[in-house]
Amino acid sequence: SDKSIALSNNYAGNSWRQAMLESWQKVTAQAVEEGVVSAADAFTTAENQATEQAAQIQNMILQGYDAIVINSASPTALNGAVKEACDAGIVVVSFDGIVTEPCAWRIAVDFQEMGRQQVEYLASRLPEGGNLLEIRGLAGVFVDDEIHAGIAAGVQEHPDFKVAAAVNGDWAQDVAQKAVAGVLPSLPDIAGVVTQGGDGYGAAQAFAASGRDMPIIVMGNRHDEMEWWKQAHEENGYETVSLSIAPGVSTLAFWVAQQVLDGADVPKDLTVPFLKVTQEDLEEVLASTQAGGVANVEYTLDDAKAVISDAAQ
Amino acid sequence: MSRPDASAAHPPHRHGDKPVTSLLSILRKPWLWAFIAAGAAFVATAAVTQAGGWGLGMTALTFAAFSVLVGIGQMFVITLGPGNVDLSIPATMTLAGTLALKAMAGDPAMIPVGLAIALASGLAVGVVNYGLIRLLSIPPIIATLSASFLIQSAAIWSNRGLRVKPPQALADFATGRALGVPNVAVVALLVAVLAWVVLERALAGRRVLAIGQNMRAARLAGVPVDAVRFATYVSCAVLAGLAGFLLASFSGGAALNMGAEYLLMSIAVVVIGGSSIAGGNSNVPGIWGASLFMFLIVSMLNSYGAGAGVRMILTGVIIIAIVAAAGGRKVSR
Amino acid sequence: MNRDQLRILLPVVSLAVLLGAVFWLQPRAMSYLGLNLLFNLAVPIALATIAQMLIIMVNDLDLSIGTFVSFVACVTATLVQTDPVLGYLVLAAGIAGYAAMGALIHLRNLPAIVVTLGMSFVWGGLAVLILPSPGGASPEWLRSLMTVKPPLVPMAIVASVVIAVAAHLLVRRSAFGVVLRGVGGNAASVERAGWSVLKAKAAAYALAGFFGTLSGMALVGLTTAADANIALRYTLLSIAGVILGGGEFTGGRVSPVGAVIGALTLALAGSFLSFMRLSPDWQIGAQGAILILVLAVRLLVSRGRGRRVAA
Amino acid sequence: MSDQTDTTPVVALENARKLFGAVRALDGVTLAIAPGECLGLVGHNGAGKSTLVNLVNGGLNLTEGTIRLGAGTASPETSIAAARAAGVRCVFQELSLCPNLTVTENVRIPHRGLTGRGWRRRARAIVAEKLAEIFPGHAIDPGAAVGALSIAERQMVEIAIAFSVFDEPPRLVILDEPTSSLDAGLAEQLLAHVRRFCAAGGAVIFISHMLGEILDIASRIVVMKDGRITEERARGGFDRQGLVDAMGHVAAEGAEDPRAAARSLEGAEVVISTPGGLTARRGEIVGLAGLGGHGQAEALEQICLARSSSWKGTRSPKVAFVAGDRARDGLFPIWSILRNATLSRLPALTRRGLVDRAAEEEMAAEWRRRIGIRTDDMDNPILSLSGGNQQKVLFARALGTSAPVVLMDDPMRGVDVGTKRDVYDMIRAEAAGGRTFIWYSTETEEVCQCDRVYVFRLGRIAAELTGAEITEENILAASFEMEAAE
Ligand SMILES: Nc1ncnc2c1ncn2[C@@H]1O[C@H](COP(=O)(O)OP(=O)(O)OP(=O)(O)O)[C@@H](O)[C@H]1O
Ligand SMILES: Nc1ncnc2c1ncn2[C@@H]1O[C@H](COP(=O)(O)OP(=O)(O)OP(=O)(O)O)[C@@H](O)[C@H]1O
Ligand SMILES: [Mg+2]
Ligand SMILES: [Mg+2]
Repeated sequence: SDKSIALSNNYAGNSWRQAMLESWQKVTAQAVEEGVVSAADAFTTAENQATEQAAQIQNMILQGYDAIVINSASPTALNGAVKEACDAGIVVVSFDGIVTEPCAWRIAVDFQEMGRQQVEYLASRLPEGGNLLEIRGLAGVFVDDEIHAGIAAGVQEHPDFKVAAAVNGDWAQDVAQKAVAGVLPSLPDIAGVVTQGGDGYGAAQAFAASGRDMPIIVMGNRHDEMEWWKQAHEENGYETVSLSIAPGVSTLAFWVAQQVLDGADVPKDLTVPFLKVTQEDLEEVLASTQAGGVANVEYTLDDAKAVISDAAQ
Repeated sequence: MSRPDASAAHPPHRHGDKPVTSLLSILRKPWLWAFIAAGAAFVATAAVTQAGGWGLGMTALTFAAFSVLVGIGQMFVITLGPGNVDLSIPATMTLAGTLALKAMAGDPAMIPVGLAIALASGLAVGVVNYGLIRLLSIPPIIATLSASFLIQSAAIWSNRGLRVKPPQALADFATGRALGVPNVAVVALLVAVLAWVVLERALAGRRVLAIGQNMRAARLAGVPVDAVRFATYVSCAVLAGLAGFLLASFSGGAALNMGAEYLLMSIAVVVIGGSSIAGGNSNVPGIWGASLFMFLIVSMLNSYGAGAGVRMILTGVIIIAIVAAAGGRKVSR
Repeated sequence: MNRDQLRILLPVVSLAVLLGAVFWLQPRAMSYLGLNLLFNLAVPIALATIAQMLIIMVNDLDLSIGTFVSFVACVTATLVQTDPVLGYLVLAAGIAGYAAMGALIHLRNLPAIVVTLGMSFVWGGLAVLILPSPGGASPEWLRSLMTVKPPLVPMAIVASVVIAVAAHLLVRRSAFGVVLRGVGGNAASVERAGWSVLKAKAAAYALAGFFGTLSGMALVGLTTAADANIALRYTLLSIAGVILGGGEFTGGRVSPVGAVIGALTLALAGSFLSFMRLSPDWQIGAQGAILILVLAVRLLVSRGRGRRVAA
Repeated sequence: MSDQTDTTPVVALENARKLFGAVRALDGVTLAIAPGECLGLVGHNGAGKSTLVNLVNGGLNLTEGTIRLGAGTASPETSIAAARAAGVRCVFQELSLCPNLTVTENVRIPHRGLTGRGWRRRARAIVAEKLAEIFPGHAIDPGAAVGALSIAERQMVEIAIAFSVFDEPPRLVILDEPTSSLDAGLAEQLLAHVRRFCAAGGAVIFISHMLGEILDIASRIVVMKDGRITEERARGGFDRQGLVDAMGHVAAEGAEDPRAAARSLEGAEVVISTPGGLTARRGEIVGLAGLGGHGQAEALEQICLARSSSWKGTRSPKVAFVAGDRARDGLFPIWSILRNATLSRLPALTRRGLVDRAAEEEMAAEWRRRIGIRTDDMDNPILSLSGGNQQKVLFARALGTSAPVVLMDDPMRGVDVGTKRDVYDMIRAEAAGGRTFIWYSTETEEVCQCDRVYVFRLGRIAAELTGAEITEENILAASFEMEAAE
């Protein structure tokens, strides 16, 4: 068809986003070649800022794209720009970082559930509970607040656990490691560490450096985390769980946009499961993950149709 | 940028009560306040630690070391006078870490090559930065900001954010200790001593200080202004490269967003450490004090369970309090 | 041509060239709607740039303007909405905070860059406390003000002109503005003429706080909601805008009209890049390249003129 | 203006004392200035003249003693506002306009009441009128930024603003070295205006190191030394030599007439030759003359920049530079005197990149002695020195190098007579030893000491004078020559 789709991305500074862009590139290139759409361009702003992204969306309106796929810097701050796009007759699909503007489609990850499940897993491993260390993301950002709320809910369900300390790791490995190392000396025994993704390896390093017992650290699907986990398992039977959203969800968003343009009846709210790695499938996932990258799943048109029809029911 | 009325900008200082005791003269050192603040934060944190202060102290030394490395480079740049600052430090750290770790690919034999690559990428960044500043007459703050975008793109392009593990020997060095002191702290200490000698005893340092106060006068007095400024920007970038190399080795691989926090950190440690931001007056021990403080204040607030909002507010208030207590510009020597 | 004319001519030329390039790449931008889309998000940037300019005017630099605008945005999207009296009081307190910051900097002879760095943590913390998770809503009147469609000329252009003219009258034409600029030029002589430099600095900072507040409110009017990190980038953007607009870091040499044009130029540079459809790897780098390009234009024009000793 | 019979002093100081730490800048001064009086104030560099100005102006408070403004009461404290209300106006030694503002806008700074609609128009009228009155034929555009004016023009603007009438008319105008950057013609215009002002009942304190001016203009001359008034006589009570003696410098025999015979150095090697047509030989003292702001300073700057590198430092520089505009071209304001003095010499005092601090201190001590820098400790901040002493430090910096050519950009600004003589002698001795000096001066007397003189006009060399041609008349003629032709 002659329809064109644009990806508006607000940040490219970590491995997750890079994997996301790469999946987009891979899947859309083929779709363009097959003539499913005429163009699928990706745009990234220099810094993780809603204002810049809003301007970017306004430019896309001017450029005349038929659909805009957004990973948003903020669930609400883009609403003005998104509304303008809708008013111009453009299909807007948001994913990962979703927008609340009603005219847009949302492919949401249940981040709360992601936080809750971490505590649930810890409860299954440590029935008598214990102290938790929470590593949070960037203060004031939606994802951080959601996962934190989920963890808080989990702790409420399992009152034997207590969050002994919470630090902000800003979703950056070095910041997380530093924050954990700084707070560790003042903490009692820690039984588990709940994280937001990608901070597990840094936390493990900090614990190793402090000479404490290694707690159960919930991982975030990064290759280095899973490799460390595998090694620890081989050495001393260390077990944990790893969860994160798959960067390939950008390709799902692409297909959803394509389907809407195609006239398909797609519900406004779709949910994708997050990618969970357990001890059983660790080896397998690790083998399929690019060294230094993130565990990933890419979507085909049929996968997307399945997700849509599931949601419609 | 020559200052039109330097004498007006710097009211003369009252002097005269010359026979001061050495204690008093120490009390007047601007860097003292940074150490006092760091000490207070340390005591407050150590009070709630189970294991006592030793572990905390060593951790603080480790992480302060990275701030010290970038802070020293930034200090030399800031000393060059109003408007001089290097905003490309984080990007340089990322690029140096990424290229070096990719080149080493985990092979211990390649460590020297990796180090050379990290330093060389710093060198290249410094050359680009000064080129923009000098040849295109772009104000440093914007030149280095623009360069940082280019550098970041280069880092993305070179490895797409994939995390390569450092060679084990290098990782062991970066996380290890010599005689109980973290290796990275030893490196930073050596760099600090060198910087101190350059600034206080060497011709080069004197020239940097002169340019910072009055670039035009310095040029007319025979100071090779371009050479000195060039060398300063290059050293800053090379130090950032070294810091990026060590940080990547320390934390198990280079990440695209590593070093992001060192943008404000590098400036903060310079000014909290007692250097005059107006240029022409800087001091090395203060960088250590301020770096320790910046780490310990976060640890302290985390240990007392402050949330992100409260923590930020208190950090800000304490920074201002320190600078206000240390008072305004001092006359050197 | 004298220095002052040159100072304002350069930004105008860069803006015109960039605008021409954008129209060439994307003819659709050459319309009422197009211009509004290109420039409406530049309005809050322009206001923040004026705030930064007022600080630079008195020889200081404000590293907190981005977090301050974010803070204002959070207050506007929450308190002003739910409890207007308290909301406006908080905003007024923010401006008072700016004035106090200026007074402290002068009284203790502190480097502004550190104090504002410290304040940036304070504003950021307050913003996170007020709005831990993105959200809130724009007051209705603000939303309609920012999206009003005046005849012939789009709102974004009207607003930019109004800001530029108001700031120009205040800073360049009024008797009060002269004293403020005098503080930047030679504080000692202003003091010797019997003025209180303390009051002047506090006033300059308060004005900066006022424009920062307007910036945050305008931003919320456009985005309809806020978060604690919404305008962090304004700090660097505003500095770049002032310089692009022909301002200098020292000596009280600033141009309000230039600053607004500088802000528009920056906003336009981003659009220009979008229209170029670069490879994602280099999109970030291109933003740096375009900044360099625009600033290098200054050199072409200024090269031939006057003596430049090592400066 | 007030009626002639009113003899209440405009300002009266009683036993005024001002200490800066241990420095006694003023040490018990009693002084009253009556309306219609022109008080000439002289004294060596650091005698306390500028400090006195700042006390009267309200910028500094007394450590001891009292001050009384007009018919007010004597009190140990004043304020800038009180002094202004009493009609005290100041032209400070260091220029104190805002370079970023236009001439018109600078009028607004001292005149607080100048607000409201049309203030610009009024300000413009005020300054334009005064400029025309004091310096007829001037070419200053009130709309121009002060930073774009030459140093002489800035001084003219500052003087005009000080004499301008708005709200309160000026009753006492203090001029601290107002002529140091004016050429002879402008200085004469200023003196004429001062005479008119005093005749109309205004009071003036006139501070200058140009004793001729003082003898010419002052109705009473006060000599200060080390913070005290040592002599005070009415007009005619001093002759030139008497004044010099009173200031405490023993004028060396024969140095009375600064004009030494010009030497001819035809055979000597040419060390400087510029495209602009300026040549200088080894051991020669070359003078640059002409009206202020006609390209002399630029020519010096070009020579300096062309013969030094901004990429390579050297132990043996080809040129050294003595700045006249100290704040802009010379001083490192937060450094000590020592560091300011040694900077240019430093490469030669460096071993393996490290500064030999003992050698540095030795050099500083030597120059402190040779050129008589008045300070108790070379580690004191440079800004604690009086203006003239700061200038001496800049001399020490340049003369302390091994440079074969020394460029001097009107370097005697604010230097007292005694020191001037010492410096003249030093220059002659160095020239005899083979050093070349290129010397721009606004004082014709100084230019006349040179071996060869270039007169500048409109940025170009208008005439070259040698030997007996070097006379005041010839220089003046050449300065105006092309104007006549145009
Ligand atoms: N700086 C950021 N701003 C906004 N959202 C972010 C940011 N960083 C990551 N996210 C979001 O957080 C979620 C998980 O990604 P994550 O933060 O784990 O990546 P990361 O840990 O920074 O990557 P890595 O450390 O492997 O480079 C995603 O939804 C992602 O979009
Ligand atoms: N702010 C200050 N701090 C310390 N000492 C000062 C200060 N101001 C002046 N002095 C000292 O006071 C003395 C008198 O200085 P003053 O400026 O009044 O001299 P002056 O007579 O004007 O000299 P000149 O002719 O060189 O201008 C000098 O020794 C000077 O060093
Ligand atoms: Mg004086
Ligand atoms: Mg003097």
